[in-house]
Amino acid sequence: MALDKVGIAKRIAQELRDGWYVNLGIGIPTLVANFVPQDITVEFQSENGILGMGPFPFDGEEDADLINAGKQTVTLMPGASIFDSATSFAMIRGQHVQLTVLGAMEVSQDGDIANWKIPGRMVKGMGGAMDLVASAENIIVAMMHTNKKGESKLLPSCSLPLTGVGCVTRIITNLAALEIKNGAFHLLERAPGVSVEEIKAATAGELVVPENVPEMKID
Amino acid sequence: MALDKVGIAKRIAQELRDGWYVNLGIGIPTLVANFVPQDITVEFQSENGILGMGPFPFDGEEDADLINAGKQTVTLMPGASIFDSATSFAMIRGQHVQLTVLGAMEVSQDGDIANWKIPGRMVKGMGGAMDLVASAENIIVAMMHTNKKGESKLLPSCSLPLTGVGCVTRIITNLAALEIKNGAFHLLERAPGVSVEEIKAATAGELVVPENVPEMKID
Amino acid sequence: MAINKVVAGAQEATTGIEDGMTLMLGGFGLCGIPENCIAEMVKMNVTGITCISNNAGVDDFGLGLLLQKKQIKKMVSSYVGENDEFERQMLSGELEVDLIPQGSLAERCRAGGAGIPAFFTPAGYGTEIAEGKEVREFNGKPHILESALTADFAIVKAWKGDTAGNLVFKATARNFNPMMAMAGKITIAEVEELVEEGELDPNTIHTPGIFVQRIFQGTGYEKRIEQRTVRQKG
Amino acid sequence: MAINKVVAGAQEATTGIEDGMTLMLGGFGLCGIPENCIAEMVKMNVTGITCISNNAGVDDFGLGLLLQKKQIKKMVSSYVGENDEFERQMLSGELEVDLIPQGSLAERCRAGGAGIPAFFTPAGYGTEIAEGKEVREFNGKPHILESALTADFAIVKAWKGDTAGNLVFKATARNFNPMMAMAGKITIAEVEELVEEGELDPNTIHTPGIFVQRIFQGTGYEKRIEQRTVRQKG
Repeated sequence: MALDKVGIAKRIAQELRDGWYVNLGIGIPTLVANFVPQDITVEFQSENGILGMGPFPFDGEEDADLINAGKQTVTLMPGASIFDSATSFAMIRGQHVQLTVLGAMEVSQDGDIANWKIPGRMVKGMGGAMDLVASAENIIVAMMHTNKKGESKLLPSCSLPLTGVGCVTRIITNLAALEIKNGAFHLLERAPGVSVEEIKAATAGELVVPENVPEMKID
Repeated sequence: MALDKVGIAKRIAQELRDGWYVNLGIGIPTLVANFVPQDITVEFQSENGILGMGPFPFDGEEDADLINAGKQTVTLMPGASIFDSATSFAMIRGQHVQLTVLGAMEVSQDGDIANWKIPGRMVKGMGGAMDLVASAENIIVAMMHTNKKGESKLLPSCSLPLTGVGCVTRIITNLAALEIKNGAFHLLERAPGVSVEEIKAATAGELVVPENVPEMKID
Repeated sequence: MAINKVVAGAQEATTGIEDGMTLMLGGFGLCGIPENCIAEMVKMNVTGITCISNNAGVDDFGLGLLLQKKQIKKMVSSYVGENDEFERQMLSGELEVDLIPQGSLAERCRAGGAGIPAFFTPAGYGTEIAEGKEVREFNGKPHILESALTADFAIVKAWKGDTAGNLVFKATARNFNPMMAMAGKITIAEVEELVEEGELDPNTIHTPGIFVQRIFQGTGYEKRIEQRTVRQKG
Repeated sequence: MAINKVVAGAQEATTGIEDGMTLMLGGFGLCGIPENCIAEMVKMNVTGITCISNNAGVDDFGLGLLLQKKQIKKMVSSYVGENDEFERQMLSGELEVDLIPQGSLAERCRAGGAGIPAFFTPAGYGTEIAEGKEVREFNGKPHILESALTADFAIVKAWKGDTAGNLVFKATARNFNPMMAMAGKITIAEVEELVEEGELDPNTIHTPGIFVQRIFQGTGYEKRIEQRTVRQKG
């Protein structure tokens, strides 16, 4: 059975490492914060100026002056810090943030990502995405394997305007976990109950399939 | 009678304008802070990270963590702020500081200044002087008109390694107040009792002397 | 005594803002926006303005109020969603939009205030943002040259301020405000609480007063929440 | 819980510092220098180091202690007066010295930490500092291209710090410390007072913990005054 959004978030949480600072994009990535393994410590960075972002506030305790980059009311963890946008992106650009998780409309087998603009449609802007993908050492894309029309989002090359080039290192979709290297998607794991054939069929770009493709372990 | 260092500082203080932020270099410039006209407000910036620098502390109240750019113990005025060195030079480079007063070994009639290095002698470094002279809109040089050998320090061109080019707008010496424009020193005022002839004799660069050269008014 | 920057209110503070000017406005979403000055600019009906602001407000609040009255000619932002009137004007061509990566926007404002005319950044390399920009490799990685941004007026909102123009921001209402304060030819700060010089700890000031030319205590802050997200106790 | 950066003391903090490395050391004169780590480096006798530090200490304190033992190969500074041993080694050619305008030094450290490989500044144009550097005119004014500085280790001194590595500096002991903290591959912070996470106000932190890899509470701070200047009461 393909993963739902929560399943994707749970699988991404397995990629977290102790001591990492992590920036989570809007949507599925935000859910990752709920599934941090109990034996590790990570801190969440929000590019509008938080390190050590905590969960949503309790009802009635929300503060208009304390939001995340998705403009949602949030809280601070003990040890948190606040800073301006220039300092925030100094952290990002200077590679002090170890991991960025974000959504995408398309990813190419060379690691290019497109997630901000569809020609002819209203363009809302790239926000911090271009800075994030240009800098982070580890970039995980969280997305559905195919779009609403059933077309693959893992392509030989992106058709949409790019957000960044050669930057995505890992993709977690509803069907699979994949690594990008040497100009190809490398299949790492299958979603529970999903066959290699299904993944092959849903992947338009070059897919390297090892002899053994383990099934994801999702609690 | 030529001015002494205090006299030079007093004359420079007459150049201050209400609402200006001012950076004072080491030596004579530092003395200017003692003679701010009572009817104006200025704030002193120290490039190691102070805005609103106050006088030396009272004996016994000095704080090793609160020094000026000359490494002297100082105090803060009400409304002062503290910041890091990058922010301090952002203020300077960004022309938020209206006036810089500093000493010099040589000044040329084009406004070049040399004040940091004598070939063959121990070089201590330029500190913040190059940033200050490259950026300030108003740069007043405070110095003796001649060096210890009696040679003019106001030259057609500097012989020593430069600190900045075409930046000095005004010079206050023990003998005179001068403006630099159109590639020449323009005599503005004589020190009390000093003749135009004496100033001419002590100035190696091109000196423009108006018909009337008033005497400085120093309290 | 420190240099006094106090003006009576939004009207005096915004004096000199004219049609066609370039303005920077602090804030991220509706968080930390200069509500009083925006209201005043709606009232004075200044038009043809170029707004440098990370976002464009929502339909009926923030910069959306200026958009409603078609006072804005051009938006320079990183993200402009959540605003139907914005979308309409943009798609009809009435409104020019210059989209800039958020980190580059922040750094370009800081650079403008810091006397750094240009700097290299990896953000946007290989994308349409890089078109027409110089590309140079450093440490084996391509970077693009970005230029400084400045404004005729920068308008920021702080939590506390003193008569000397020193500012302290609260939580994430800080965002773009400090850099924009640096980059305005004239910087206006509206604050929730204006105190006397000497009342703020010099060690904890976010924006030194040198960057602020006019300051006043604002009134009636709505501080609207754009995405109210909460969890339940227990 | 935040990421814990606490190490036992100077010895553990300086583990991994090796001969020939490039180090950044915070401080301005003797103000805000990492006294404990300097003492430890004297003890461990690391040699051939390149020190990026605004100043070089005095003969018997600060970096002067490392100079005495000839542990420093090269100084990268803006001002190096007040140190006879420094002068002797420099004039004899034992010590390399790279002098950099103070503002460019500060900005180059910030750039190193902020992922900005190079930027334009007017400082030093037309002087020997500009030799070999690209010159470009912006707004009619010539600027030179300066590159980022980074270090194998950055060693900073703060007033207070918490277990998460967040730092607060006191008065002008802040100086170069925040930018250097950003620019170290590994950043060591020694603090006068180490507190638990949550004890520092998130809104008043000068250096966020992300920039600090190791933190410890130092001991026996001498905090020597270089130029004791006072006035008399009355």
